[in-house]
Amino acid sequence: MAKFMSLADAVAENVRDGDSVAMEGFTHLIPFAAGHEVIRQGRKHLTLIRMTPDLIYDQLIGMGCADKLVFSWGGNPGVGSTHRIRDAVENAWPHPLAIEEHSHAAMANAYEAGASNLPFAVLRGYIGVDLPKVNPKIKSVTCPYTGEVLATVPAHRPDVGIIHAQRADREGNVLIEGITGCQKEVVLASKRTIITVEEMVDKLDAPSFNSTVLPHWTIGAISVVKGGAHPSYAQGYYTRDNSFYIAWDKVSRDRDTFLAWMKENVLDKTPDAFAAHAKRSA
Amino acid sequence: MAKFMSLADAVAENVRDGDSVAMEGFTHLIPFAAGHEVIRQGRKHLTLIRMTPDLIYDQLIGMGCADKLVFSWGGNPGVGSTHRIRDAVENAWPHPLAIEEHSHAAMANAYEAGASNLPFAVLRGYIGVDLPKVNPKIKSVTCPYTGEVLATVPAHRPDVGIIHAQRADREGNVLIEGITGCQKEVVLASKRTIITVEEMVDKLDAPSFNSTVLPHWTIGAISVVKGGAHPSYAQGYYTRDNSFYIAWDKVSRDRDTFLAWMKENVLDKTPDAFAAHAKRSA
Amino acid sequence: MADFTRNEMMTIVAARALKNDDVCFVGIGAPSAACNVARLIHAPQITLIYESGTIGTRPNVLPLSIGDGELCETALCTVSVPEMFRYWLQGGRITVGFLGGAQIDKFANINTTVVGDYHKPKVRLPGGGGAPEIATNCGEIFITMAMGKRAFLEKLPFITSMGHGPTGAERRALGVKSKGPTRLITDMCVFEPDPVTMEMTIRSIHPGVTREEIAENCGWTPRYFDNCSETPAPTAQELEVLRDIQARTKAAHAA
Amino acid sequence: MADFTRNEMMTIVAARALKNDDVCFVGIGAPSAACNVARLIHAPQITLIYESGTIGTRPNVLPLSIGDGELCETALCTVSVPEMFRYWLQGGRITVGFLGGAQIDKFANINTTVVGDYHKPKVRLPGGGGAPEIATNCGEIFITMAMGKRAFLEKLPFITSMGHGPTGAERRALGVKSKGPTRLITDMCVFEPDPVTMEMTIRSIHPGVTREEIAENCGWTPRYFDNCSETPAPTAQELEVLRDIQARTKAAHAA
Repeated sequence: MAKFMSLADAVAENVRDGDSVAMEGFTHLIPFAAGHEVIRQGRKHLTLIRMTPDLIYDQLIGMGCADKLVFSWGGNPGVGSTHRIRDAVENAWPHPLAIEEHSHAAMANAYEAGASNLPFAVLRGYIGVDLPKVNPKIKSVTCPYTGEVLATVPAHRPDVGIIHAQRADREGNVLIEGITGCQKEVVLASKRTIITVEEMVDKLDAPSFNSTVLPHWTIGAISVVKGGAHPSYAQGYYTRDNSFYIAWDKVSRDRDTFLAWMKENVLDKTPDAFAAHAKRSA
Repeated sequence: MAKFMSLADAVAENVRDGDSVAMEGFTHLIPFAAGHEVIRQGRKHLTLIRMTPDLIYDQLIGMGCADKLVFSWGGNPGVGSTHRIRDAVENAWPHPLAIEEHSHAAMANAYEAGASNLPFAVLRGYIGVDLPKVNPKIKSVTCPYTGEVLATVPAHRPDVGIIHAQRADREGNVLIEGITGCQKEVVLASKRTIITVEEMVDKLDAPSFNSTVLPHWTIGAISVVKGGAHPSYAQGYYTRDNSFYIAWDKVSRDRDTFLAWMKENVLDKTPDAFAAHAKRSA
Repeated sequence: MADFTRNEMMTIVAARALKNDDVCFVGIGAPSAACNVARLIHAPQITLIYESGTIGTRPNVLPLSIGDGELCETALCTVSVPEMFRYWLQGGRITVGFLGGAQIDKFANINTTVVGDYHKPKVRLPGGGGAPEIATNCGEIFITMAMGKRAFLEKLPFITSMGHGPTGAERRALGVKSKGPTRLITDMCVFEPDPVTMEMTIRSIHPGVTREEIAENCGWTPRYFDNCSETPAPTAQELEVLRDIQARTKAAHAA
Repeated sequence: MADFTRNEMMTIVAARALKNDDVCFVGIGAPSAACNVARLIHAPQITLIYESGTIGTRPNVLPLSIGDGELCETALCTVSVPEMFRYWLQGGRITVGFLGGAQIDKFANINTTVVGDYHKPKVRLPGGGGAPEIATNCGEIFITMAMGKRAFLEKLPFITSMGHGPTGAERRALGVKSKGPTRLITDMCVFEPDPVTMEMTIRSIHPGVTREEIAENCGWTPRYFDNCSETPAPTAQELEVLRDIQARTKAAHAA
């Protein structure tokens, strides 16, 4: 049952050291504010799951929150590398980072299987490639009808699923519209959930581009955090802050510059700081 | 690529004797006009697939179009039996009808697997029940991670998928809204498709209740047949004709009454006859 | 005590069993009436889901079928049927599933498939529909059925959906974690499973019904809980709400 | 002949390869420019699909990422990412998939995963993303990559997505029915697979490029088709459309 609370309380109640945590958002609606709160609260030993670990995972990993990354494509989209993730994988800084690597298709199917309460997903994938040689989680089943061998991956069942959405009504039903990625599946597959939203409204006004509704009884915590997806975008609210993505390349290349930036912009701030971003690029 | 044509041409080009044909519509948007055209053109030896075979399949089976029925619930919803289907199963009239019986969950998963180009579907189902004893198509796989045994069904890949939808734009993109059932999956799983629509429009105006769009390049034939879902309903166009469902019980109980009704209302009519129904209950 | 029919009693008992935070998979007929009476009386926040894909419906009249337009128009959202069965039912999101059927045995297994041999049926029934997976994937199952010797059988010719299994032990043995049928609400009495044997056992008898009458309408010798009581009669409010929604429904569907 | 860069030539050759009835899975950067140039010149009905779920997009400016809002706002419809990978890509609905990568071998296998040992990488690359399944589930694959000795390798350290397999035989041997890489479009020339060996073989050389230059930028000794020709230079219209959309894009993203 959805419970409205501050983001600080939502993270304190729901994210524990050692948890597996999926923060999703396919370019759109990336839960930056929630990620910052996890960093501020100093969570450790997380297994971070995400199809496209980009800046928010670069920050979490650079700050030493994670022991393991489960992913399918890691980079600063349109810009280049995620330097903190590379530094962790290549140089074990700030400490070693184990990786479990999949393809997008496998990750999407693994969330779908989790939402469907199945222990594994079947896909026509991983054919002729090297990933199954280095990821023992990729296995196979034989079709009982055709004899065809198909790839399998275990379902994702994160301890905590975290997403950002456009709005919630007072009952706690949440609307996502535009590019919805795999956010519905993440919420349905996770044991606990945190959803940050741009605003609380009286009525969801559901019919819209690809509108997707999560009923209140599928949700744990909801926190209103205006601008909470910055520097990514929230369709209908504000656009992507491309300059931030470009600037991040420079910030994240150097460990000290990175740490200084994190102190100033994350550790010494609160979720309210995001509201300014929503205004700036609206 | 979608091609607009008359319903008579669409059926003549796409439905062949011996085909497997799925006409879907979960209470809503049942393709009655298309079913009638298949009867008029005298198709034989069809394998008819449908989660909820109701009046239109009662009519097809009573007229001897089908050798086999693949289904999960057969009846006149809210009224009682489908007498023609029962007569075929119980008394082999007008000739024997083979049945392949599933649960709704298995049928829905089989369409979903077909749309996903997988040879089979996995479900947490058929536990402790007798259907697997009488349907050899129900098998199982073992989860490669947990060892759990789960049920499987072969994917549905009908030769022809037939549905009714609200409207198409001039390019042939089709909009379905309201209760969309498994119609998208049927279209994507089928080798050939026929879609009847209430009207052709300049713009689909997609955002609406649960709006679902099928791009023109996923579709074979499109025919404009106003009222083509009568006596079921088309959300936004006309409501369900409940009196017809009740009246059908009497018509269909007796073989001769049934045949007379079919001659008068199907064999001697054309798809244009449906337009009157759309007006009547609008 | 107000005048009421046994069917009304059955529907009202079913309505009472539903809680405000339940997420309920609704069938047509009695369950639909019961769920909506619960919503209108003591469970305003109950979530009603129909297998046609409508989630959080608040219909003003009872639907004639599980896919009526009214269900979609009053729903929080509507999903496809494959999604309904995958994410919502199999996903374990439903707390209460309602089932009915043509025939039932003392362990609440249900037959809606066939009378006689499956391959040469005497009577071909509609089939399972959603029932086989509703029976195992919902948190618990409420069954509503009118009693009668041809419906309440010692042994079923076919198990369409599992209750507690043919001997009451199979459900547990198969490792199914949901509770299965916790209530069998009839027009004469309410059964609940014996915690040890899982046999459906009479917990309360509706006003005006005798044990003899129940015995005459049951294909096995029914057992009673020691503290078996009388079902509280429908209140005036319960009857009013039920009759009101039924009248609205009749008027709407006749139009 | 108009002045043009080699990158412009690469993009325009890729655009020319697309047909009006193609359904194209678009990546970012060069493929996105190529697909939209094709749409604006000779293939107005081409369907562009981005893996973020947008189907039939007609963006006015090029997206910076595969999930930009512009893609959704101009799309015929948008679906979830699981649906995109299940119904649309795996469903076999895509005629052309575009791939790029950090490294490629002569059988058009691609590495975007790692340089050095997987478990102790020298350089950790972004990973496969959609590529492993794009490579086998699309009707055919067009690859765009700028040539260079560090990119065009005799042998890859890691195969992220399969072209025709490590020796050119594996794709067929594995029973994959889609065509795989039918064109490798570089900044210097266009490769197509030899029909027998499946080795990527040069079909045409871009204007102003020499065979020596190609050899210097290729980690294996490239083969040429007997009838290898010169790639037709960009037309004035092609350049204008490409530069125009790039200028619009730059203006939009700077704003």
